[in-house]
Amino acid sequence: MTGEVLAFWVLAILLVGSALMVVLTKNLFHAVLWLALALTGTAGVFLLLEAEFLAAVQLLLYAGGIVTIVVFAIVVTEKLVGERLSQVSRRITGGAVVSAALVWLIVSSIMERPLAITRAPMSGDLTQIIGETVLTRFALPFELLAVLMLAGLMSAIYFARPED
Amino acid sequence: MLELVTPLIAPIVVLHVVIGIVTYVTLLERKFAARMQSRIGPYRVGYHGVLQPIADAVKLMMKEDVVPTAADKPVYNLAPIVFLVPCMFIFATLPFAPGLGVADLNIGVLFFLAVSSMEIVGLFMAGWGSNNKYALLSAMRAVNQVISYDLPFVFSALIPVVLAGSLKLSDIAAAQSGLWFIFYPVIGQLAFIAFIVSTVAAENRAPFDILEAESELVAGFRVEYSGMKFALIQLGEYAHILGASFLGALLFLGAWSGPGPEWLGPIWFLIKAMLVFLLVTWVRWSFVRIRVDQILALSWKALLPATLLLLLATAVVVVWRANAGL
Amino acid sequence: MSAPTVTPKRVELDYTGSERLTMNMGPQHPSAHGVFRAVLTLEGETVIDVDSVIGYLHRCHEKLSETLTYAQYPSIASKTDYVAAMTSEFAYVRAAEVIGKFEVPKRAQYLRVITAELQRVASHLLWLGTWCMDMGGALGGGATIFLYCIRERELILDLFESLVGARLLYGFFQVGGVRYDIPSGWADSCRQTVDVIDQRISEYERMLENNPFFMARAQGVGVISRELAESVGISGPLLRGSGVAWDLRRADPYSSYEDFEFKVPVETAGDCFARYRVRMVEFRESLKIVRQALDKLPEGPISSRPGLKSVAQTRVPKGEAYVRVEGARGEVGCYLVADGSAKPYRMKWRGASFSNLAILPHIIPGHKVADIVAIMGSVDPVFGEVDR
Amino acid sequence: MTSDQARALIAERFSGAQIDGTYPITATVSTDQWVAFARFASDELRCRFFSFLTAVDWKDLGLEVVVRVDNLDDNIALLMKTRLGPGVSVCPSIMPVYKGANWMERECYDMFGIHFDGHPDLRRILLTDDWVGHPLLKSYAVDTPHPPYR
Repeated sequence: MTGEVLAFWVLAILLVGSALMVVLTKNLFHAVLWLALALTGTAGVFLLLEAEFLAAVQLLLYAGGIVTIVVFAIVVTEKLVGERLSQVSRRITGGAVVSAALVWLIVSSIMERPLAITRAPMSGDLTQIIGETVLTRFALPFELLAVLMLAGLMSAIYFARPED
Repeated sequence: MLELVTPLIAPIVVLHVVIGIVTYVTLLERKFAARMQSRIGPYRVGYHGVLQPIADAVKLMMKEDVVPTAADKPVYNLAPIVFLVPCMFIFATLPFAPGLGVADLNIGVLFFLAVSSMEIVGLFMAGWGSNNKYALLSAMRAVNQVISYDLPFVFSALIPVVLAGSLKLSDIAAAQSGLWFIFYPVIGQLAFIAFIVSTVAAENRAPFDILEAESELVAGFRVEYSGMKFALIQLGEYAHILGASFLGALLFLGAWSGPGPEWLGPIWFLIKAMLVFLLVTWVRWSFVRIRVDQILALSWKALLPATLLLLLATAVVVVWRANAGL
Repeated sequence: MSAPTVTPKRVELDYTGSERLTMNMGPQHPSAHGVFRAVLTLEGETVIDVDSVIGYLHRCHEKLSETLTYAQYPSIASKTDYVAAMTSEFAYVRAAEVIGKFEVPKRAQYLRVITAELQRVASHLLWLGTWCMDMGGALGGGATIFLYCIRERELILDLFESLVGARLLYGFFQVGGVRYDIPSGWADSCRQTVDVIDQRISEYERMLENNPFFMARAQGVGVISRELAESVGISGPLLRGSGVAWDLRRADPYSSYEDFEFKVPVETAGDCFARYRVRMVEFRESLKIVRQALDKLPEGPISSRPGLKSVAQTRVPKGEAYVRVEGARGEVGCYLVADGSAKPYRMKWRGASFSNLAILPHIIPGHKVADIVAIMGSVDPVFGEVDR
Repeated sequence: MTSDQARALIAERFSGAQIDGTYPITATVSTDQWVAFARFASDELRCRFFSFLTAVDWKDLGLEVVVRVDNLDDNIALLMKTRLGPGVSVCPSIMPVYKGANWMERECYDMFGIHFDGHPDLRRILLTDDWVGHPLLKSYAVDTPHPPYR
């Protein structure tokens, strides 16, 4: 068992375990912390795949940004109202069925067209490639995303504006 | 010779060196602040107080570890560690000299930013887990501040990246062998100022220390911590400051370049990092704290547009120079 | 989601639907200035309501004074406002003198003026230091100013020490005069100290007013209108910061204050910065008075009733008076009812801090949490005087 | 307006008042006229500055409430007094006229047990809520332990 495989299994257990905890724990705040762990684990997977750029972005945006905002929302609503919000959704059977179906779908599609275990060595700097393709080949989707973000930003400002 | 530092030993060495420097940085700050305030500072423990950090550490270790009854225990106990780990990780990509470092990732700057943004999770855990309203208010302020100041910090740190044309920290350092980026006409100085301001804010140092704000929130998110847990939080905070100082020295002050033989490189780097640290300290001990709404206004209305424009201008200059063949 | 459980008690701003948090600030809080407790109702960072709780330092001064003679109480009086101990003694002995029509020798009057003005400078120095510390933090720029100010205050305390022998609570005043004459060389060291402080004050002024962060924190914060100021009865620098030219040394002169030239600073803005400005000018005016008093200091006895043989020897005839002096924090008043015996029948302290502090519930709502400490610091309460 | 004019005006409006002195003018009015007199002092004498409110326990003669207000522009000082009478400890509140009376009346209630009618929040202010008795009354002995003396 090489170090890479070992790391993969550790990360896999961490990811799956923390993801399960996100949906199973009752305490909403704990769920978010488990989510942070899961997202960090994802970054670890990216790192393992030598996609450092993606790993860093994953940390910066998801673990650092999204989690923060979610936590903020919980703290503001829960502690200030003075009442504990707990996750009461107990539809485990339904959830299990849906997720099993999803797993089956993914696994079967992977099985249908088996991917190579070893991947081709990366040619050149991944970060640079991402940067270049985003600004050349994928310029239009990139710009559209920017417009989307702008729309989101504007709507956020609209909602947060003080009442006149 | 430098290649002999194997990947296994390097992290351990760096960790210990960093912790050692961090403890002594506190002494440096206390002495510096004391001089600013016409006092002497720590003096009794050892010659001119040189053993003071060790005495402090021992004292903190001996202290009773008080855990509030109503605290969310796992979260409360884990918070200092979650806070400390990212702060220590930022040293992972720092090259202390050409080839001397743990891992010189080709996304060095981005890694630094990503890891330091993780610190907020630990901070939040502390604020929430303490089950204290001061801590909670502090955690709420933390979110406001971190969201607001991450962007200017990223933008100002990206200016040297654009100038050097690489995210890799060692490349950025090498690119400054001729001209340190702080001496780059206009852009360099403005970017450095923006970097220092957002560093101070991102590290929650006065005048932006609204998280700690001991005159309003007593000690903010760490109000319930004592003993070793408090020491860990403190260690994390100073490690972050130190990391940011090193980053500043690397991005703007030419990292290890300096007169003398090559082996003096790390020493130069350390001196430059200390200069950045003292600059931050100087700011800290001479300003009054500003209010949370003023802090946000400063970021969103001034710093963010300014750094964004500066980044654009830098890109334009770089492209123009490349086209002109300079 | 349930309705907010906390309902504000007194001040109701427009409810915007945000959630509210009740937070207890004090009495053991770094900026409680002693033992002030405020129960805050917050909406995010904004204060909606404040309920002030005082009394943690109550030591029954008024009841105590009914059991102590006119010779004994002055040194206890200094324990009301312990930061400006001279002024509290001053108010009490003057009340007894006014009722008993005791004469006070000119030299004693001048010595009283000198000590009272030095005390004002010392008290304002402590105010400037602690106020900046409130705004800047003990681990930041505020502590720097605080240490500078304490350094200067120390010089004045040294002067008091060589005059009285004590550094904080003096017992310098007695009915009919003062207890000690100045030792030789004191006047010279006093002049030197005054010069040093005069110069340093300008230094602090430049340091603070060139600091945009300080200005942002002080300007437009905690505005007190003139109507509110008078109705609540705040006095001293707070009242003058709200545009009222009212200084008891000028309006109701006592102890030869009419002999000295000084100006009464007035600012109209009514915010923290206005109060700061008023105090900064007062520093200089006080130093000016000290210089004039030292120059004109007449020779003669220092007390009309020297050589007391027993504590009950001073008897004040039947009568009553309300006597006020301009303390560092404002009007320090003593309402004394004498029944002809050696002890007062009733004594009421009108503590300047008590009345000044009563303004807080009127001005704090609507400000941010961080502003509470700035406003609190600019009010400059001393809890010995609030709780008495 | 001078102090003498103010004196004359008081004598004209409140014929029952005993007036004494010029600086300060000491005016004793009956308890019924208390609030009206305070309003008169504030609105017509322009004594807007509220200095203090307290009480004196005259043993058998009952309690006396004392208020000092000033006119800062014309430098008129007014000491308003009212006798509550033996055994009476109820007085109308002047809080609607002077905001500063809030804490002072609470203190007066705390120390003398005077109930100020119309005060919105009459609680003890300096002593603890569970304190028994009102210490500044002459009947409150000095050197005996009182509950909740701990």
